[in-house]
Amino acid sequence: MDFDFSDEQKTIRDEARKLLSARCDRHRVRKLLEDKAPYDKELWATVAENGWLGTAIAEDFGGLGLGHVSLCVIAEELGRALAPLPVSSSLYLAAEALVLSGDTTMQQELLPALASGQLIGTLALSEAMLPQHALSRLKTRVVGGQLSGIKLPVPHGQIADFAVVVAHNENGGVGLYHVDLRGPGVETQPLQTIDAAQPQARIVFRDAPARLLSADGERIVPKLLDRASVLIAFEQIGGATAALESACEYAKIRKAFGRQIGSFQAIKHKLADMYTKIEIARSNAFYAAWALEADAPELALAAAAARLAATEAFEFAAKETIQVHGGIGATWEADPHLFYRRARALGSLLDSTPVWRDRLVEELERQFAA
Amino acid sequence: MDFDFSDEQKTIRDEARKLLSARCDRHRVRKLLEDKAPYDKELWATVAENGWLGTAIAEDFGGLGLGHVSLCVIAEELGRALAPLPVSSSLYLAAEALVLSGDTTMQQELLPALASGQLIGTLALSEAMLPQHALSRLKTRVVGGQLSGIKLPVPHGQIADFAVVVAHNENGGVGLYHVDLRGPGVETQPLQTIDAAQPQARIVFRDAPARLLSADGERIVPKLLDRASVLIAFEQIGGATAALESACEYAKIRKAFGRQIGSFQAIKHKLADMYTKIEIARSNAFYAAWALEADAPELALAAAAARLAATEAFEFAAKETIQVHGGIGATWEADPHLFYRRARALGSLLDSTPVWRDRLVEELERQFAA
Amino acid sequence: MDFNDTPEEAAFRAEARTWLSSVAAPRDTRTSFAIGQETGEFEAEFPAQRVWQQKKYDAGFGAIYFPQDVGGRGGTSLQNMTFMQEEARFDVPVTAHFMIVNRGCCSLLMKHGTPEQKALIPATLRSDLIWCQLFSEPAAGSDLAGLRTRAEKDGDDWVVNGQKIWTSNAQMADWGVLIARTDSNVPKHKGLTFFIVDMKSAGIERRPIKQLTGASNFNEVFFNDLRIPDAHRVGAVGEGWRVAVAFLSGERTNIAIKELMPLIGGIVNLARQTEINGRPAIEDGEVRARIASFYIREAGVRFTVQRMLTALSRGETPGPEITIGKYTLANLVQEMTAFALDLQHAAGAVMSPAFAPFDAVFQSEWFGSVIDRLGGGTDEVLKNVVGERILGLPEDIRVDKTMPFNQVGK
Amino acid sequence: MDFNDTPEEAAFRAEARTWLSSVAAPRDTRTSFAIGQETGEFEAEFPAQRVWQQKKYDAGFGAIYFPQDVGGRGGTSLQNMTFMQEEARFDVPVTAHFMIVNRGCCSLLMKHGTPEQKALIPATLRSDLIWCQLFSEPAAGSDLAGLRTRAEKDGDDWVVNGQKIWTSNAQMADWGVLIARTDSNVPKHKGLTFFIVDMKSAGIERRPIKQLTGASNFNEVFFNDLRIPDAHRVGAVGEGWRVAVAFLSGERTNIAIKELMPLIGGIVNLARQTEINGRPAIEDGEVRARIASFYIREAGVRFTVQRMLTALSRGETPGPEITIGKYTLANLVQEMTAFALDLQHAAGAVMSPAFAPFDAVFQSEWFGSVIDRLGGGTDEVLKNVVGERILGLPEDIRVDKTMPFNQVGK
Repeated sequence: MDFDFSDEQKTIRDEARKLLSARCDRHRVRKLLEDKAPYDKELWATVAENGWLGTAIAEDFGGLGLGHVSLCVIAEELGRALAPLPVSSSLYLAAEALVLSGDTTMQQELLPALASGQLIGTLALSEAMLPQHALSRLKTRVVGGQLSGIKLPVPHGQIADFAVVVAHNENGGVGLYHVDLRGPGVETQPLQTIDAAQPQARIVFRDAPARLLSADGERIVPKLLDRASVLIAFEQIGGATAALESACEYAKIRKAFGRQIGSFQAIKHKLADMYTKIEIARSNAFYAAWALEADAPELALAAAAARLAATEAFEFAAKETIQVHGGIGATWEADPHLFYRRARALGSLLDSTPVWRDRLVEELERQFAA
Repeated sequence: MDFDFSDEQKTIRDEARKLLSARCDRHRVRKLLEDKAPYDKELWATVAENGWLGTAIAEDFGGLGLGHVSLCVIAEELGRALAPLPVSSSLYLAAEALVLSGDTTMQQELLPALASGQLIGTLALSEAMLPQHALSRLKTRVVGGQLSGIKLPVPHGQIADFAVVVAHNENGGVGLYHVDLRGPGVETQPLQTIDAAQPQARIVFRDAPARLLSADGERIVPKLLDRASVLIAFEQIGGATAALESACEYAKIRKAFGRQIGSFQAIKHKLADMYTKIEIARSNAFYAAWALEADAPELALAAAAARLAATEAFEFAAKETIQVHGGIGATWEADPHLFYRRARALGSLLDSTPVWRDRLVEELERQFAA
Repeated sequence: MDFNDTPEEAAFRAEARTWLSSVAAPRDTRTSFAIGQETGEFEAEFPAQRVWQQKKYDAGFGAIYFPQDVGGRGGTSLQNMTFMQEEARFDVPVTAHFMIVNRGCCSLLMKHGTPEQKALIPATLRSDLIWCQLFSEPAAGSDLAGLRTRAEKDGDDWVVNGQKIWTSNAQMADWGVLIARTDSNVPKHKGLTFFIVDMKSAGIERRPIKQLTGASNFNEVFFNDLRIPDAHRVGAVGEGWRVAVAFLSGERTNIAIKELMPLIGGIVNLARQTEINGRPAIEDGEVRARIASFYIREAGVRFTVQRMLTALSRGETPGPEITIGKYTLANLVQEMTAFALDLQHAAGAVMSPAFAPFDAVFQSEWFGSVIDRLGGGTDEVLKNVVGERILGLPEDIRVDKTMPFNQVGK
Repeated sequence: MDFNDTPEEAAFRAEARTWLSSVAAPRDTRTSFAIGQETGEFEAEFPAQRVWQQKKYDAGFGAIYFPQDVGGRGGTSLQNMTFMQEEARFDVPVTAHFMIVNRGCCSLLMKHGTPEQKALIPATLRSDLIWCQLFSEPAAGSDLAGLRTRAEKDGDDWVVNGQKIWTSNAQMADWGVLIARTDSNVPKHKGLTFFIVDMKSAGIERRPIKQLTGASNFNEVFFNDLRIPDAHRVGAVGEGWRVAVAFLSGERTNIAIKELMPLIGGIVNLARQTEINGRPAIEDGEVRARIASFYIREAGVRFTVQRMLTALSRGETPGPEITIGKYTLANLVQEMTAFALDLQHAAGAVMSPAFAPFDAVFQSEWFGSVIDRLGGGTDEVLKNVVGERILGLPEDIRVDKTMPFNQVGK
């Protein structure tokens, strides 16, 4: 048993943190939010140059082949920096979907471009308020190689070059299809979102040319969501940790009633509660990171637990960080709302808690057979 | 609108409190617990003499006809004193069941004896882990005027003279039956319970003579549970308030780190949270008391809300009162465990929270029709 | 114990309903349940709100519980609540925000004002005059008594220098209520004095504060040698704290009486439209448990207000129970709206009104809930109030309480 | 990051499992999931526990991480955890209670003991000797440093007078660890000294404390002119606080590593047998949400322990994360058992083993959970530790911290 990052992974973490604190401080994050820029192009180029995007992509496909635990390390740092980058869509979703599809031709064509950051991919799965796991009720359909339907919200849909679209085929099965978002039959409409740095789009497909990646969507999509949720959990934990640090810092500086507010138990225990939730989430996420990289049968249980714990930790940390900051915390110029937005955006990205709750308990039911 | 007890009711309250603090202090409550006495016979005689048991029973049936809000007032005081009396079984359940049954002959025969305390009645409804609202799955049956089946737990079953038993009739309908617990075909076995002062029994009926009170159990039982839950809610609120007072008192006396522990926000805000839950419960219970006495259509919603809020308030107050007391709070000689026991006993008495939750939301669904 | 209207109450309710029907359309509560938090663009909405308040005032419903000699109806708080219940059934502007301050100022002036000051009341109740509240400072939020804005006597005037923050309505206010330090040599609560301020005076600068939502409903207000005539002092010199505390407890009560049932109805309807585990979410036990918990707290606070009104109508002094209302509801709204976003699954982060359920109202109320947890006393400050003033627990250790203000922090 | 055993770990696990299979029957985790809180009649269960500990010791599994020169196996903490995991699969007595104190004493003596004191270690690890902990006092619980038991030097002895409380094992203990005040003229943390006490000495009186459950697993211990030779002092005079703090953090870790998965399994099985709204409770969303939340916290603490063990096995100092374990699990058990009682509807209050599900184990664990929230540091004290020592927040105001102890409260 070895339940920590390796020294090499810790080096990756330290370098990522250094780069992001230099190139992606909160002023920049806020500036991009004000400009409603869907992502930070300059930073994207930098992280691509540094090879981050290829971390978990195999060397055969132009990546570094460092494995998914290393990508978790980077995810945590991206979350901590609130980095406005399409990493989740392009890597955790699109690249993973391509790998799971088993379509080596398309992998050969697209993975190197994702690893280099030349192309941005995404997953077009959601259809409004339908849970993402509810594949049988999707309305998007492919007929004769042409895809039609409405996907909403599509993460980073307005900047993605292509999407892996989950849709029904002519036989009622669920397939994964590659669609060029720059091609014909695709109408993309950016949406206002809670976190402009996690942009989303509505995409209307009208007979858009679609190439089948895999007809086995019913098997692949849950697994894809499990895998992506682990990486997102690390982003959530990174964000929550940064929020906690921000709240602690303020609680040490701010005075009321002649004392630092952090000396009041109402504040101190609130921060202890935040810390507790974060460490609970982190330990669950460690287990899930192992299961992700090992492709262990424990992944379903571990991913659901990591997802739920990380979502709860980030939501709590974000809202209570505002509260610790008092009135200042509710202003645009202060940082806390950046966490509040991001926590909600990531919490909504891959189904909400009741869906994961059910998956988690299904696994426990299996474990404790009657 | 008049949303408070009347002056007359406040007088009842003050007198009840006075009597109970003289005749039923915590030493006495603890003593009865040690003796495993199922109830306090002496106190029962006293409260009967004072007419409390007839509070809500009509004057025609030997009661005082003061109405149910007045009985709520008494219930709160009984709860506050942790009184070891079968009032809930005999009045909130048995007497109410008789009234709802519409069987005037039996009312004439039994209500005066319940009002005077000469007889103790109870309701035999539960069958082990089956929710009490799940009438269709009851196994107890009446065939040819003879009742057979096992009821468990029956509150105060070991001291009750008779029970209103809910059972299926020969046609599969659900009826309310009167059974003499001193009569043939009845085997009563006292159970160990979390709160010995809220005793329970297992009763095995084997062809026990049963007189039909009403064949309309499907309509009556839910209403009976609603009505009883309001009275129990006042007992719960009384108990929670006493727990809070006990915790506040201790927090003012006990010192740690050179200060009264109540000056620490961890304790102070915990007590504020208790107070908040109690007042939320109290206000919901006021509304339910009005609906109970007025037999208003709002009763179902109000009773479920009062029940849920009061259960939560008492559970929280009881467990955190122990915590405020520290180690001493976990000893037999200290009071807090009396609350902890009673909170759980009352919380289990009439179905648990998920059942009431469903009833509450059903009412909201009706109110907010699609 | 009677929850029904008395004949007099019923008559008033009928009168209110008749009038409202004659001037406004009914509200569709299935789709309209915004609770009007500080999220919108207040400046844009303000003119319509003022017109509606003036209309109510002219019909005798704008200042129900104020005595007739200051231009009120001479009615009761219970009638006011009744009117609010009826008003919530109609599609009309929400005037709560600025009227909280306006009404608070009127109550204050009735009690502590000079005749000249009292003359401002009728126009204020009609909202011909708009007031703002100049209390909080960057270094004096929860610890309001630690404020640093100084007022120094100069002849018949006071000269004020300093900075206030979180002032809503400052852009359009005609008058303000101000608390300032007039003596730094005494402990912090003792050296404060209360004033009214003509907001057209020289020496006042307003700067809007951009909130986390992007909107700007609050302001910073700077005083540079602002001159206030001594005639605009309210209460005695050094008695400002007592006056301000009375003012603020009114604000908390106002936040406590928000009408949240429509929002609960909105969640019930949302839960019918979304699904969990292949079935309508409303059938899911967790969803039901959460909704039940929302209702219990909402009803608990609502009926606690009724208990308060009953005491008032009996001529008694209401108990302290309503103190729980402000933090209970503020947290409740945050929890309810977050839950509503959860129910929307991936669409929960969408804010485009055309594509988010119910015009993204849950999303914007979720942002606004942040502010309600802070304004009018934070959760933490109010729990101290409950612990100390209601439960009689010993005070926190207050290192600066008895120290002369100019020695604090030295 | 690798959750699997290394070849060496796998070999150890196999060895442990082989030995356990040879001496014990497997445990049926579907029905047996008591976590062995302080609810039972400890005195009755003690002999079997001691025999089992002796058996483990003799087989090399009773003191895994202790060095060989004090009679241990010379293994690792990770191996100890592995053994505990395997042991939990078998139907054997739970030795955790008295071994927490026994092991703590051994660790303490290894670090601070004299050679004569260290000689007690092997018999203690085998549980031939039983120890008890004489720390808390009626007026010194969370504020342990406020203790009043006095030890005064008299020749080569110390004469001890005072009272301790919450001493488990006192009835059968051969030795005790004691902290007493040796100097009242210095601030409270500075005047304390640590001793070991031969419990057969004159001047020791034990009185059992009846707990809320009716059982008596704790004692009050009174000292009347108890004489302790100076040779039984541990560490320097006045250094007792530092020694005690090190001792207590071990206790918290031990509470943190309770095995709760079987209890979660018990709840899953209970939820299959009971119903809500006409269907098996396990299908209900609220039930699922609660179970998920239980699992997350259980797994969170379990994996946090694994992180700690990884650090130990790498020769690093573990981080402070495990501090969260004690209060997280203590609250979790209370919440889980209360929920299990809810699932039983009206039967939830029944304690007759014949008629309550799973022999009323949920009922008795629900009582026991009360004690775990208090022992080994209350929630409130431990959150202060997290806030101050991990997050670096400023201390609470400690009015008595620097004051000579005999001036406190005057």
